[in-house]
Amino acid sequence: MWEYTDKVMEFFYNPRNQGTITEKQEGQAITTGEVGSIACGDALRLHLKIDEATQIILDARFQTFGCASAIASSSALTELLVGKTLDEALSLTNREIAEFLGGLPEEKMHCSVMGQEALEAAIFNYRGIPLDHHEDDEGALICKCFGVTDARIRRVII
Amino acid sequence: MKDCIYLDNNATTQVDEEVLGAMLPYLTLYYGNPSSMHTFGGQVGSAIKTAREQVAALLGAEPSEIVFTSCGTEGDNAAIRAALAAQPNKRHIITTEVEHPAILNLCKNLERQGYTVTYLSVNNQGQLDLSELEASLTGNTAVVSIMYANNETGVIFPVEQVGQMAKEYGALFHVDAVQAVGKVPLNMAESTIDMLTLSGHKIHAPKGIGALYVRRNTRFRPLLIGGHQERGRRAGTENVPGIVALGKAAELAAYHLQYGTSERELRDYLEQTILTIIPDTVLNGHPVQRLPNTSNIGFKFIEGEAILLSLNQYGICASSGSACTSGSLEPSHILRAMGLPYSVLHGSIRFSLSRFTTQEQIQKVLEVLPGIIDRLRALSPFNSD
Amino acid sequence: MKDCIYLDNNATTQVDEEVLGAMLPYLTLYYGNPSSMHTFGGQVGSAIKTAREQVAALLGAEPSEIVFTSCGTEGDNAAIRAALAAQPNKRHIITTEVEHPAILNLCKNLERQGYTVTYLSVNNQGQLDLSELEASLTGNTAVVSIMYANNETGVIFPVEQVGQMAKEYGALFHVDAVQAVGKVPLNMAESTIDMLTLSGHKIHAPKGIGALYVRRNTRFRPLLIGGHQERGRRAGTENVPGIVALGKAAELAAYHLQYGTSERELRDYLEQTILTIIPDTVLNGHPVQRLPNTSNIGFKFIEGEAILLSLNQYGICASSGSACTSGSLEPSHILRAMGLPYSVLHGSIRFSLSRFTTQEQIQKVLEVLPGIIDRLRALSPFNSD
Ligand SMILES: Cc1ncc(COP(=O)(O)O)c(C=O)c1O
Ligand SMILES: Cc1ncc(COP(=O)(O)O)c(C=O)c1O
Ligand code: FES
Ligand code: FES
Repeated sequence: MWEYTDKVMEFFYNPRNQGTITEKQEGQAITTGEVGSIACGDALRLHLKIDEATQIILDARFQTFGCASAIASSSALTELLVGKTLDEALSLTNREIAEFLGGLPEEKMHCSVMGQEALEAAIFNYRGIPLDHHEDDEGALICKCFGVTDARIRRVII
Repeated sequence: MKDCIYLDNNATTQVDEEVLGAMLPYLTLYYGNPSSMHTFGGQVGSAIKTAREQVAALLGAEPSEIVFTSCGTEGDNAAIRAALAAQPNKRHIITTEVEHPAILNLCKNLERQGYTVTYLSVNNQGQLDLSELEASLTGNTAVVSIMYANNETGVIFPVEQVGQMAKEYGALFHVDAVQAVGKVPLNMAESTIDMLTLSGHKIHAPKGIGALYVRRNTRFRPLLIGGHQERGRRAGTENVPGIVALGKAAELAAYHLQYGTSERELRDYLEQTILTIIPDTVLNGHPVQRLPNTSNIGFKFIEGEAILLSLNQYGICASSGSACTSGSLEPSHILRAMGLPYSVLHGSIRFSLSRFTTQEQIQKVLEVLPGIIDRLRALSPFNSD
Repeated sequence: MKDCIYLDNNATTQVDEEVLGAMLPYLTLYYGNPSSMHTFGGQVGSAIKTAREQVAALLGAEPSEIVFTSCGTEGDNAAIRAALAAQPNKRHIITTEVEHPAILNLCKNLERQGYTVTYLSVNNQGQLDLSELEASLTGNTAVVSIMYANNETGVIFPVEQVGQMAKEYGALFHVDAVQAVGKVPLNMAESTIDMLTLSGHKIHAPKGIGALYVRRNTRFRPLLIGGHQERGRRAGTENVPGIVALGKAAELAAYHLQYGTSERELRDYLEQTILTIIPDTVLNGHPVQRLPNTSNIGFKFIEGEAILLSLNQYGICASSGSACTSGSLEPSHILRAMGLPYSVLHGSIRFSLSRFTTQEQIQKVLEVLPGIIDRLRALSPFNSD
């Protein structure tokens, strides 16, 4: 059995900021980042509303297909993002997402990686930077559904 | 946990109160070692004898054909190893892709030791293709090992047909009946099965006890070597309370098999209602060739663990995949072998009932499940289209 | 059987009431499968964790070094097989002539599979000759397996000296401590032992549970292959009630080891009195290097079974030889290995006490025993001189 913290459970049962963003005002931009697929068993679509002048994230919404910790991590991510500039957001690590939730079981750390990658994707989309697909990853697959390797996780966590 | 709604009986079952009553004296007063010479040991010996008869009766076997083990895994391991040890010149094993890890992982291990293993495939309803079996059998086949019924889908294999074919090629025939025993009638006296595994904790006996049926005159080599317990077929001081419990559990299982329980009706009601009122749901496994207590249902576009955890909030216990693989992150090897689409693979839940399951419990599940599925689908990026 | 005088605690022990109390909830309310994801399974998982810590504490080991098994025999078999599988190029085993059948019969079996086995001899007090060990060790020795204390005589081997020598030759070192655990203090943290076997039913836990200590970083291969239980070192659904019971039994054993019991005094009183008041009696085994609960006494000119049966008449349970060989008619292989004269070999009785043995019980034995011996000797043709 996974040992989830109360906060993970709370964010799973009552997730904040689920859904999409469709409406924006002048001077604002909406961008979306996606990772995963139904084949992997995990997928996250992250929507951000950005104030173009200040580069501050005004709103963040998520849609997640995945396990309880994936859902909780996505929701936690959106909570962490609002009010940050894009640069601040980019320095956010998956470890901070996990810490915000009071920790994740080791086997579930990769669920928070997904949030970080979706964020990267959303911001890169907004900035028009092509995405690095981490195709150079080596090492044993530890989460076949998501295709994250050992090496990659270590890189992200540390 | 009295008021927990336990629909995970293929993982393990509650100990029947009568079973507990039968075993308790052997945890207290009658603690003698059955191998001891004094009266104290002797009393215990006769309790084991009775239990052996009870287990034999459930299987339609002779008491001397029953070997007590510590679990289903031990039975499976012992059977395969015995079959190989008894026929050192044969180096080929046939099994299926959907076996329990107790067989699959053992076979993978044996491959590394130079054995060749054929893993028979299943179709999208979880059924074997007997012509594939026919094509795989050779004079070099030491043992054919298939499960009677699948732990995740409940799909039942055509055991006697498989046994018939195995015999034609002189192969030993082992059946992992851990999920079938107590749920379908068995009669070893008229079977092609040489060895059959069962596990106590799946039939309302406690964990830590099981049995292996070994047909009379089958050449056998013990997995555990030591003292002469179990007529030399399984060394180690006998788990007397466990054995007595398994005997009683077998007796009760035989009774309920004959006089019936409401398991099947409740299962059908649960299954039909879910498939009817919740959209994008599918039944996994053959609808008819199946255990009466098991229902494996795919909920498209959402993920199994999230469903389980939500059910758990209401005190409902079910599972995705088998208990021993649910710790891993991979989708069930069984559903994958059936070639199910990804949308189903990740969102499948097994409900497994027992004779203790009630109408009220099923009703409660049906009340909360649609809301859970709705909520998770609303969170899912794949549902908006 | 409450008023039976049970002096056969090396065969098996009664379940401590506290142990029963600890395990009962896991036979009733908490029946979940620890591998299951729902809360119901999780609760059970934490009970196993506690038990693992309790067993580790008794041994001075780390919890991660404890693997739960079904009995001592399984532990012994698993240890030897793991040692061989981990070092496929080494084909030599060293053990002793006085091991339990769980080691001896396994070794005989392995000889048939091409392994070479050295069986170290013992002197007439049941002790090893370390120079014989030294002479037997080679770089080809995969494992040295000796018992900590002998089940029939209680004689204790110089385990750490043996381990030191085994290490020098790069051999793995296994110790069958089934009889020693709970009777002598152990500290794996400062030991040369790589693997150590214990069995629950010898320390007031029920039958059907045991443990194998496996030192961290020891290369290990599971005997039972299947699911990922016990971190991949022993597949099969965990015997949760048994594990919880073993944990509690270990905790109690540690307590009694520290704060003492009257076992040793009672044993000494029984032994001294018998040797003093009954003529032609001898103590078998070294008088000092010995477990505190065991006394093996030879009554010359009469036969063991007749003594046992007479004792049984008074509700006194003792044994001749170990439980699992006493079904056979041969005199104990252990006493034979000690080279005892025939007059002693056939008339030796093992009295083995526990912390539940009372002064009154010992008194009762001492009251009836002289009469029994007299009567049998009067019947014996060897006594007329
Ligand atoms: C020294 C020794 N080793 C191993 C065993 C076997 O233990 P079990 O009966 O639990 O398999 C015993 C007791 O029977 C024993 O005394
Ligand atoms: C089909 C099947 N075989 C074998 C086993 C293994 O049984 P046990 O857990 O008692 O070792 C199980 C259950 O876990 C099973 O479902
Ligand atoms: S995202 Fe949680 S298991 Fe893969
Ligand atoms: S005379 Fe009875 S055992 Fe030999």
